[in-house]
Amino acid sequence: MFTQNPQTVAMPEGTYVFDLRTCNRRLAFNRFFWNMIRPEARQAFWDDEEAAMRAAGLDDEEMALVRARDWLGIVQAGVNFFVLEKWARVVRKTNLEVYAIMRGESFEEFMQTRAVPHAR
Amino acid sequence: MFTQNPQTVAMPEGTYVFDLRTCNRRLAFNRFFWNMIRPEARQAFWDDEEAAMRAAGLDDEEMALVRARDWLGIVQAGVNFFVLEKWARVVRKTNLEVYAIMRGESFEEFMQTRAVPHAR
Amino acid sequence: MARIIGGIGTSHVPTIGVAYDKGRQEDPVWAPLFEGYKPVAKWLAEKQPDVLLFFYNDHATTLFFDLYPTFALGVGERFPIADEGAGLRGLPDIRGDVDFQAHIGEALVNEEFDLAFFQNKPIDHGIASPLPLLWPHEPDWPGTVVPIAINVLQYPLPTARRCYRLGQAVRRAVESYPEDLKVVVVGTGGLSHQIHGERTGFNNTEWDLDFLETLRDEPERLTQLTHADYVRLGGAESVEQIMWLAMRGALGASLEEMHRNYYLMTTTAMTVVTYEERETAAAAQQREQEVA
Amino acid sequence: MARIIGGIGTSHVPTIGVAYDKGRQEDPVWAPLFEGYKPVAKWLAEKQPDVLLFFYNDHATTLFFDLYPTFALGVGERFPIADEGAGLRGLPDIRGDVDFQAHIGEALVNEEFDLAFFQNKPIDHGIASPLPLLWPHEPDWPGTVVPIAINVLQYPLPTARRCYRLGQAVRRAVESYPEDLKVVVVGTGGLSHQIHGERTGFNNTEWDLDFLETLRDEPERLTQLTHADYVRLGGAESVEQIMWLAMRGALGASLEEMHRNYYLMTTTAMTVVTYEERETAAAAQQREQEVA
Ligand SMILES: [Fe+3]
Ligand SMILES: [Fe+3]
Repeated sequence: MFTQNPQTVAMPEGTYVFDLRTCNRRLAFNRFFWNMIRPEARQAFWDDEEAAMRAAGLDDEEMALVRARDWLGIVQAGVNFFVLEKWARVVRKTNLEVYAIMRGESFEEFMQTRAVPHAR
Repeated sequence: MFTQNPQTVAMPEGTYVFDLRTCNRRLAFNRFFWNMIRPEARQAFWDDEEAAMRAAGLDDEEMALVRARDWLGIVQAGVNFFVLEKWARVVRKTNLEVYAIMRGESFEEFMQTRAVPHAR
Repeated sequence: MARIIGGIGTSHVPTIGVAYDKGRQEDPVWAPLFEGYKPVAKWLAEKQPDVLLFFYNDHATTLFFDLYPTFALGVGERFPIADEGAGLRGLPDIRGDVDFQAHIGEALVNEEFDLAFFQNKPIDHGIASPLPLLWPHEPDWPGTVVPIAINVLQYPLPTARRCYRLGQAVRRAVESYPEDLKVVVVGTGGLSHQIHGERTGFNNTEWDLDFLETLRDEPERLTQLTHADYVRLGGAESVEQIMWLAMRGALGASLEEMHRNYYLMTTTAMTVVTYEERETAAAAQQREQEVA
Repeated sequence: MARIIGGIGTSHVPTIGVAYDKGRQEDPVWAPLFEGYKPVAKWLAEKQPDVLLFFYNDHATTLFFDLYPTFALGVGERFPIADEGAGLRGLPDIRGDVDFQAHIGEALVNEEFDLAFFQNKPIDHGIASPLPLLWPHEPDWPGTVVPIAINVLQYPLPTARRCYRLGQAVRRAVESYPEDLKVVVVGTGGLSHQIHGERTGFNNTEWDLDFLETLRDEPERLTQLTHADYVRLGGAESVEQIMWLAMRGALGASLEEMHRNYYLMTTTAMTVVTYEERETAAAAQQREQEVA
């Protein structure tokens, strides 16, 4: 990569810039999660996860990340969180649960770091 | 309509401004023609014109314009020519033939007005 | 002539919508949030705006990255509320005024804002999360919405300065509409939060409060920050505060903050603020005194 | 540093593509068109640009009105050539350089151009009609394309001035790219034609030639015309000449017109022009003399 958007210089660690290059490289992977806004796509995933991934054209690495429910790995690979959270609904994870996983904490550990730990 | 885009003031006669309001009013009608870029939509139209129109949600006026092959009327109703020309391919009309019709001329009359009348 | 009668900044956390739909308004963990919106709803009920003009973002729901606009203005008489993966909510479609939307769009494009336009498409929690806390919806919403979606997801984002300028141009666009419409401008999103990567859970209340002061009194200073500055100060997803800057750009120089509620419950500093222009606030006070 | 080594203005009439595919290059009615492109193809073969940066329009093929951008920059390593209702053509996918495209996009957004971005989508006759007349394609295209689609279909269109400024900003964006790429900017569309309504068939050769002179020598004057002016002077669809203005904005003040072909056959004044910056043309001539 030859250039850098000056607006994104010095992003903090643990933050992943979703830019045009990332998007181009991972368009199918992002689309797979985005599709979950349609009931048919949710049903297809529930019916046959592997077939749904193949139909979406995921590569081997992407399929492995989905199988492993590797939320952080998926983000690091270049998926925008806002399509990922649609899939979280499909696999019955709340956002708070996904946040804990991305931080490498148990759900209870994570909630103890919050201002209102018993909030749900 | 309360306002007027100053860029479009004093458009010449026989010209139809396709703007946001027109588009909103005729979105389904425009989409019907736009769909003809897909082979399946072309086939569906060839198979059953009436069913294709109903599936696209056209209203009675729009269906009548299609049945009548009323090219000028379709434009006047608020269809952008660039989706209309996709349908021209489907009903095997060349653009030059459609131009003649919109001018209210026979094809030969129209071609006589051109710089190279025998061009095709 | 249409005119802007005030502004609102509000978070748009999707779980606000979930809690609303489940009727958790009195639940002790949620009450501090819902109570904080009551004065805003009351203010709107009194002011009776015809239009809420939203600077919001779509969260890759209606807009997918295969065609992603920097700014997108919605045109439609009705916008369904989107299914974001968990099914539909029981709210009526958002209402729109096509002629007013089209006028704003034409004015902005002629002022060299390169908008995309969407027609009749679903709107996600960027508007739908706070909307029922602002306006009643039975039997229907009391007014129409102009939705202006801003890209805060895929870099390059519009700069903070560009968003502020968009707001300034929106003010001119509103004021060039001949019908007497009362418009409240709304910026949604924020405040501090980060919800992806190892830095998830980042908050910064000090910065949030500093942002609110600066936004009210010296907004130009906030236009000098880069996106990385916003991310560093408030967390990656707090960059959506540039939508508050767009709202601020549509308001006058001197603002009265009529109401503020700030509630950091779990990961997002859920905030709502209402503004009136100081001249207007003073004039209103004077009118009240005269009546009394 | 990347740099712009010249510019091309060209019509993009879809029947050019049809005639090309049917091998009608020698057909007497088409030969005046195809002959006119030979010097352009030769010029490109000599100059060997790495990139053709197109200001073009999509004709409601890839972009439909449910989400319609003012400016849309394409990102992709490959763009298929679109099926516009008559099936596919036998041409290879257009090639792209994602990093260069992304750089141009970032630079433009940071300069307050509110682009939409599309990814890997088909490109229609706005580029595909003239492209095979400019570049060979066997076994593959010799370089990459940056496609910048401009709305010339749904009003409000970007103003002529905005398009010119887009071109100026594109020049700065190109010149801020560190890799040594040679870029030719291309504006497509026009010249005079109207192909809808009772006014279909309108042409105005006098205006076309006047436009070409003014574009070369005093382009700022053309930025003062409204869309209605373009429509009145050249026919409704000639408004796409604002894309030539974007190309012109990316070039220097003083231009040499290296080649021009103008052929009004039926309804569109099919035109192709190549430009070099005068300094460059002079420098090239001098170099040639030194070699001789
Ligand atoms: Fe958000
Ligand atoms: Fe065209």
